[in-house]
Amino acid sequence: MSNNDFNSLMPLMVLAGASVLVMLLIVARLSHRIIQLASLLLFVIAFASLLNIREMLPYQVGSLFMVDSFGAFMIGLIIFSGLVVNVFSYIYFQEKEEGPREYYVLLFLCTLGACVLAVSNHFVSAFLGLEILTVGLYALIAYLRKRNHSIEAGIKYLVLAAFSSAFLLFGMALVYLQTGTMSFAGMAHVVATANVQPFLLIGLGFMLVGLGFKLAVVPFHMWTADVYQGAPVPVTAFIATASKGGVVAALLRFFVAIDGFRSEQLQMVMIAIAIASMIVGNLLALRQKNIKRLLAYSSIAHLGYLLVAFIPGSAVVPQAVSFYLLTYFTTTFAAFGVITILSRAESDAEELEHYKALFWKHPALAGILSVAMFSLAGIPLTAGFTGKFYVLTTGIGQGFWLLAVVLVLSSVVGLYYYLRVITTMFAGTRDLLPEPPARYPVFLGISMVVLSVLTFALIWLGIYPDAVIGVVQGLQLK
Amino acid sequence: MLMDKYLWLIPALPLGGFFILALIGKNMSRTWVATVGAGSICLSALVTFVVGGAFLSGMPENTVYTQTLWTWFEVGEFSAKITLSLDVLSLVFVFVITFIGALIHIYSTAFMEADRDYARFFASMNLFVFSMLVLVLADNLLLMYLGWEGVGLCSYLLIGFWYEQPTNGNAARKAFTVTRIGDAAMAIGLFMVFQQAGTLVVSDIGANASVIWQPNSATVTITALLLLAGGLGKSAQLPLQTWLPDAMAGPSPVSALIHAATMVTAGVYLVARMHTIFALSETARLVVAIIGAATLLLAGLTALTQYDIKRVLAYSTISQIGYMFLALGVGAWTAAVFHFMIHAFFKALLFLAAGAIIESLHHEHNMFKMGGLKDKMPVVFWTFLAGAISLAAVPLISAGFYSKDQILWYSWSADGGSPVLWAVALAGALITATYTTRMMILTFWGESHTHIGHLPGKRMTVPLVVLAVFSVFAGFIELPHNFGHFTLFSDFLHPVLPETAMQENIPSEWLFQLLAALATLGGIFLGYYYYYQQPARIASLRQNGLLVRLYRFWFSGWAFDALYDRMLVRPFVFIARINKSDITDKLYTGISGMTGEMYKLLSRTQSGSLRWYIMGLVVGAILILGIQIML
Amino acid sequence: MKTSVSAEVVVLLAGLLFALGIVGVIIRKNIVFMLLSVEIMLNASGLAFVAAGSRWGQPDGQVMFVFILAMAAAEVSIGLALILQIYHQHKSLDIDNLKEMNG
Amino acid sequence: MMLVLLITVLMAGAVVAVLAGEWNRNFPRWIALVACVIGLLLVITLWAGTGHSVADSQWLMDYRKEWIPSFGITFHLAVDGLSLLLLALTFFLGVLAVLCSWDEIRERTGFYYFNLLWILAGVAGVFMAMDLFLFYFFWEVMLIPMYFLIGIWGSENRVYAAYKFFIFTQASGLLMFLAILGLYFIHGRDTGTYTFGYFELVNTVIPFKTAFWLMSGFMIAFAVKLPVFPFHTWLPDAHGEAPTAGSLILAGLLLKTGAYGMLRFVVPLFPEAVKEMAVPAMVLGVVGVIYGAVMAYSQTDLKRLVAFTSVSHMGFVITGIFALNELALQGVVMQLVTHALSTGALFLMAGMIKERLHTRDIEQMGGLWSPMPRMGSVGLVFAMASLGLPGLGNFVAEFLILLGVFQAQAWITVAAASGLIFSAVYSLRIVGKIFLGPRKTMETVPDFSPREMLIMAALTVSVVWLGLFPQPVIDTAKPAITELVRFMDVQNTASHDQSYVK
Repeated sequence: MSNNDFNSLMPLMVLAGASVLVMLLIVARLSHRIIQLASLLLFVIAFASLLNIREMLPYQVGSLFMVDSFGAFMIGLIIFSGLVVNVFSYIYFQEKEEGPREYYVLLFLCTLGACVLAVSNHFVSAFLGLEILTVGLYALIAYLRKRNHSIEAGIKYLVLAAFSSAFLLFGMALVYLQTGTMSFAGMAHVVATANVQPFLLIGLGFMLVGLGFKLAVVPFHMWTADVYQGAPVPVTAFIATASKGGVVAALLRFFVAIDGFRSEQLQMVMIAIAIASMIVGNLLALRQKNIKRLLAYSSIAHLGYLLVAFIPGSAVVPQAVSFYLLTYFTTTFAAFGVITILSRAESDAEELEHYKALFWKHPALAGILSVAMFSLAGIPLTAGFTGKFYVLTTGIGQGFWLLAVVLVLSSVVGLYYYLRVITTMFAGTRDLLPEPPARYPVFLGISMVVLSVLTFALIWLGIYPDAVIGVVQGLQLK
Repeated sequence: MLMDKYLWLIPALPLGGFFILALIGKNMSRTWVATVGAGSICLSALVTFVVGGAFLSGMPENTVYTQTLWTWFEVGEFSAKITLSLDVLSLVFVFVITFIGALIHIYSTAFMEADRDYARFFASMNLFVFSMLVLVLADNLLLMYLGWEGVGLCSYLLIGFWYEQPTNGNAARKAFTVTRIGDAAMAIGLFMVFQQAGTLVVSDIGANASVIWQPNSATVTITALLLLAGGLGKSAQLPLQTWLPDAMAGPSPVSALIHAATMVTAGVYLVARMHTIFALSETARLVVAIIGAATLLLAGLTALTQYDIKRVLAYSTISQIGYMFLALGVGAWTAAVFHFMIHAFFKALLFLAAGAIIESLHHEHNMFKMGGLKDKMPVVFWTFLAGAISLAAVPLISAGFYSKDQILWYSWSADGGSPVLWAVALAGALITATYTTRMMILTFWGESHTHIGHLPGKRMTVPLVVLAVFSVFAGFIELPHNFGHFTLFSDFLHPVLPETAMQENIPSEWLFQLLAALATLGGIFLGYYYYYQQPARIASLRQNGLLVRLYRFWFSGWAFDALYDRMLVRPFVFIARINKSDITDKLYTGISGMTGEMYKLLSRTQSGSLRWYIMGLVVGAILILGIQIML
Repeated sequence: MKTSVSAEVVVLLAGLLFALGIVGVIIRKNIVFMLLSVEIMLNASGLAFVAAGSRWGQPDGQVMFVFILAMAAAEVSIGLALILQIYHQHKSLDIDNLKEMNG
Repeated sequence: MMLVLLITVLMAGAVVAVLAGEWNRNFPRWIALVACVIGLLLVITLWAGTGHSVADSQWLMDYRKEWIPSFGITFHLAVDGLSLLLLALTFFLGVLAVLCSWDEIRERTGFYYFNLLWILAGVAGVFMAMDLFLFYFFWEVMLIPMYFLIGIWGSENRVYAAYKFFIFTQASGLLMFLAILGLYFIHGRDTGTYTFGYFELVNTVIPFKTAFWLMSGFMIAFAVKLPVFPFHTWLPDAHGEAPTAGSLILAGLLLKTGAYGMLRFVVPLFPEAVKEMAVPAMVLGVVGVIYGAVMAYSQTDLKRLVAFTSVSHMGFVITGIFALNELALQGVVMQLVTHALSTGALFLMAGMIKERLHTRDIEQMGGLWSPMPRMGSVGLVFAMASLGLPGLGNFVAEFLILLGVFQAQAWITVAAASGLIFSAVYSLRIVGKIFLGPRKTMETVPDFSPREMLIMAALTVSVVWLGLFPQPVIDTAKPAITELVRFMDVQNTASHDQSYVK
């Protein structure tokens, strides 16, 4: 394994190492606080390690990995998400009865899995990444085992995930049977030369089922709400962002490799999925009273929007997708961050009722949450708008008017429930939430700082996105 | 010397009065209010005499005083200037407005003495005089329209002057709305004029009318009729006459000034002003004549049946204006204007006198409750009598005779005239005489029913006397062709209004005058017979069911109100009411409701059962494979 | 000396197994059996991999199979842990009792 | 630079206000007032500076800066006579809005004035933006604060109204955004330069069918804002529930952005399609005129009533716009200004009455002239204005519109003229129900306070002034309008190489 190989995979190495390290720290019976800070540091290191691979992009590692600028960007995004989740975790878990320490190990592993997905260039690596991610998530979702909701969520996720993995694997097998190779590059070659073969299509179909489940797009979306609700808030945030990000990256890489956009069967399927997701997602959230479920449904819709940028298969697709993910991640974290801070030992702050009059009690938190909501709704001045703009241009640029129109109309429906959240926050005069904990001023401070940074980023991306767009337009994937 | 640079003073003085009273009137003493209110009009009258005198003295043929104050607005080829222009026609109107206006204002200073809103009254009156002056002095139709709407507003304000009474408010609203219908049509008329003539300046239109329009072409007829519609509204002619009787809700001086002397004749002025257009359309002129004739008959018969003295006068006003329209219709322009002036004198007089009576009878309007005032209120009696004989057109000794006789004569002999019109007019004369006599007798003779309060003071009686003099003697400035043939007035108007075109070979004028005189005397006799000599006969007539029904029908003003109520008002209100909560909104509430339903439906799929979710997955897989195998 | 069973046939068999697994997952109410059926599906895909690998005469198929086994094992272990919790809380393994979150 | 200043002064003022609000309840209103006054002065100087020497070029001032070059988006502001008028209006009403909220708003003043100023900033931006992306950006910027304004400081049914307002405008806005993107790509394909710049896009040649669809995209957004029947139903609710200043700004400014959008974008961008759609659009306008009037007559809630009168008046606007001749268009501009004043005044009056009687139900009022003669006479003036009495601004506007429409479609005018009658019916009903008749309530109600007197006097004077001396307004708008008309005539000769703006 050459030095360059080593360097190029440095982030992954760091993450893997970090998980081990944290285990050792746990063995050393160090306090939650130490471990939290340590893992924070480790995330930072992992993130930093991205910097020194910038000039060597794109770089092929064996046949398994392809570290190109797009992959690097996604890794950065995922590690960043891990970092943010890590920050939010302390306050959330400190009060819980379970020992919070092992949590960090799993967090690292999941991040690792997502990152592996992002750069995988081969069925094996993709499969490995996916499973590292998924298996880790089983544990994370059910982490607070005393709460029966989290157990229920855990088992549901476990059975369904395994079930869909089986589809994925079977699909892979069929594709392999047809093409005789498991590396994307090889497949690309075969697909390009040979004419369309039945097994290949069916295999791809099966794979779509598996991946569709991970992305929680209609009709594989039903688990989302329950898992979002049952899982601990930081974990929910992680599922909403990192895990989906990794899968999207892998899917995009695979599609670009085998040029799946050209097969109108696949395109038809994708379009159907996209439209269904946009409509169903927004409708399901319409009168949802539980904000975690509401965000779950809105995430379904947003993945639908993402597909609008995905389907055209033009050169701008990677840019659009990565930019949209960036905005979506930022927004989601802002929202879940607020929820985390408002959550209590006994229960999460998930009932919308409890957010009444938040505006007058905690203007800062309420403000952040409203910005997040506006961003999710895609109102100008926020990142969400720029993201949606990018998506629409990508779609319309290739003349996918139907998708664009559906996006617009469904997001009007979406408007209603995002506004509902905000309205609740300034309706009424007394709030039902206890004061936020004054007990961990340090971590509360850190979390607030992160939140304000995120909010700032949201508005900055909304008002002056050019710098970031410039970065994104530099991305390409081999 | 040219006085045209002072022209603007005539309307400006009343306007100034209005501003003073409107802004600080509340804090002024009554004497001051009276001084400002009446004084402004008197001054304006004075200026009118000066300017008018200069105008007449230094008058070669067709001179016109014009004074452009500023450009109102100018867009593309359209331009409207604020320009006053004084010619003989407008001079007549300005004279009537300012002179009679001044008298009425003086009268009002006493009449409204007791009223709480003294200042508001005079403010509105001044504003009215201003608007009316703008109306008649305007050199273009748009500025005229400004005055036109302005007088409408003032009439609204003054009819509803005692606003606590809901009925007054409604009367005011009715007056404004009904006239507004005419105004809307008139506005369209202006658009047509501009589209065809490219200007709204009256003199230009007049000069080029024959070039712009084909005689008797459809366009000119439509244009003329649209303008006419405006006139019908303001002048309370068929079919827009219903507002005027209700307008009597206003104080009597208001009725005298606005609803007898000036505003209601604006229609006459408009048609006379635009005679060049009407001259080009036979049809339009015929319509004018017919409407005039019909109105004068209908209103006269209604006046016969009223018991409220002011309503009698109101209907008689409608009927008299009907005469003027008849005259205009047959092309006797000058006769119309002449009758306008005479009518302004005696009708203002009658209203003021009636006001005095009502005042001293504690706001009693019902003639049957009056009676026997002949000796108790001599001044009022004699002046009222002067007005009455003029209204009834008693031969030779009344101004009304000369003006009306002219119209009767032209209604046959002018080229637009016809025996039928003449017959109607003649019948009208008879009826007029009858109801006038009835009114006189009921009010002044017989024994009194109501105790009399204080008698009118000098400030009220003097105007009465002045007007009485005018309404008796003013007629002599225009004598029939066959005796005297003294045509000062019509000559005076000829620079603006053309000679009346006559038919050939018509019976001698004497005959007409004889018949007219007979009709008048006959009418007087009827009234005298039924209401003085044999009042019992009335009772016997009351027995006849048919007559009673006819009486009721006439009394209701030929049921026009009921008709409009059923045809227009109620349907409108009904539609408005049922649609109060906007039907179109249902569309959107429907959409949102639908999405709500879909939400319910979908949220059922989120049953929470794992096996259901798995089913979902499987179905999804089957669908995908299905799509792929289909394609 | 290898018997020539064409890969397609084996894949067909795998497909049957896979379907069997699906049916199992759907019809069984007991969580343990559901997990079992999922395992069957996983193994079916494993078999498919092996067949494919043999068709192309590559080891990759077997490699995948090993990975699948490992992953299945991990899954089952976590699964059983959860199942214990569930039994602890609900005193039953009937999946239909787990419907507290919905809507 | 000055144009940027106009927006920044408001936005900065907003931020300062919200910060000062934490400190003392009374600071924000002063800050807001100062901000608006400064803006007003700036506009006036700008106006005075250009004077009537507007004639040579349509554009008076221009500010351009790269914003998102990767998408050809520039931060491009420019002002011509039309924009200038509407800007002046914006700041004038801004001042009045602050003044009329002076005592009405007692809670959360900081946030309140923040929203108020933010709306004004958005409106000002809309009137100046010369880049379609930027335009849409400002278009949306107006909404959020208005949503808060209605949703937080509104009356009983405020939340519903806020939703309705936001969703209506947002939905239509998004459709417009799609149209903008479509235009962007068509122009990009044809010329190879992808840009949102107005001056580039305005000369795009579009196949008719596409043009039609894109135009409908724009139209629906503007039609909802204007509002055109049948997209008007958000208006009564929004107006009814909003606080007084909110109604004032809604009626005075937000509605105008719709008309402005049609004049500035729809007509120049899609000339053929516009000509094609002219008659249907005018018919819709007339329907709006009559429907609004009838609805207004049936209402008992004063603010809803006035809201429907706006629907009626705005019907004249769209009719006039699609008449596409100078007379009508000048009338439209006039109508935008005068309607803002008259309807704004009526809303202010409704607010003042509500402060005194605590009701908006006109059945509860009556006979208010005797205790409040001043308000009575002012109310009368504005009732007369809304029925188009000559001598007041609205008459000039409606006369010009009808005159222009008559040149284009005589029959439409005839139908629209019936609006004159209906407007009389409802306006007199307002006066009658509120001021005339017997007193319903016997509690003493004070007449105008000096502050209210100041506000109303300002409005009355301006509406009378516009009625007698409208020429300055007309001259200011003239270059823009004539240019537009010239362009349409050029289009008549069907030669596309003509450019709309130099």
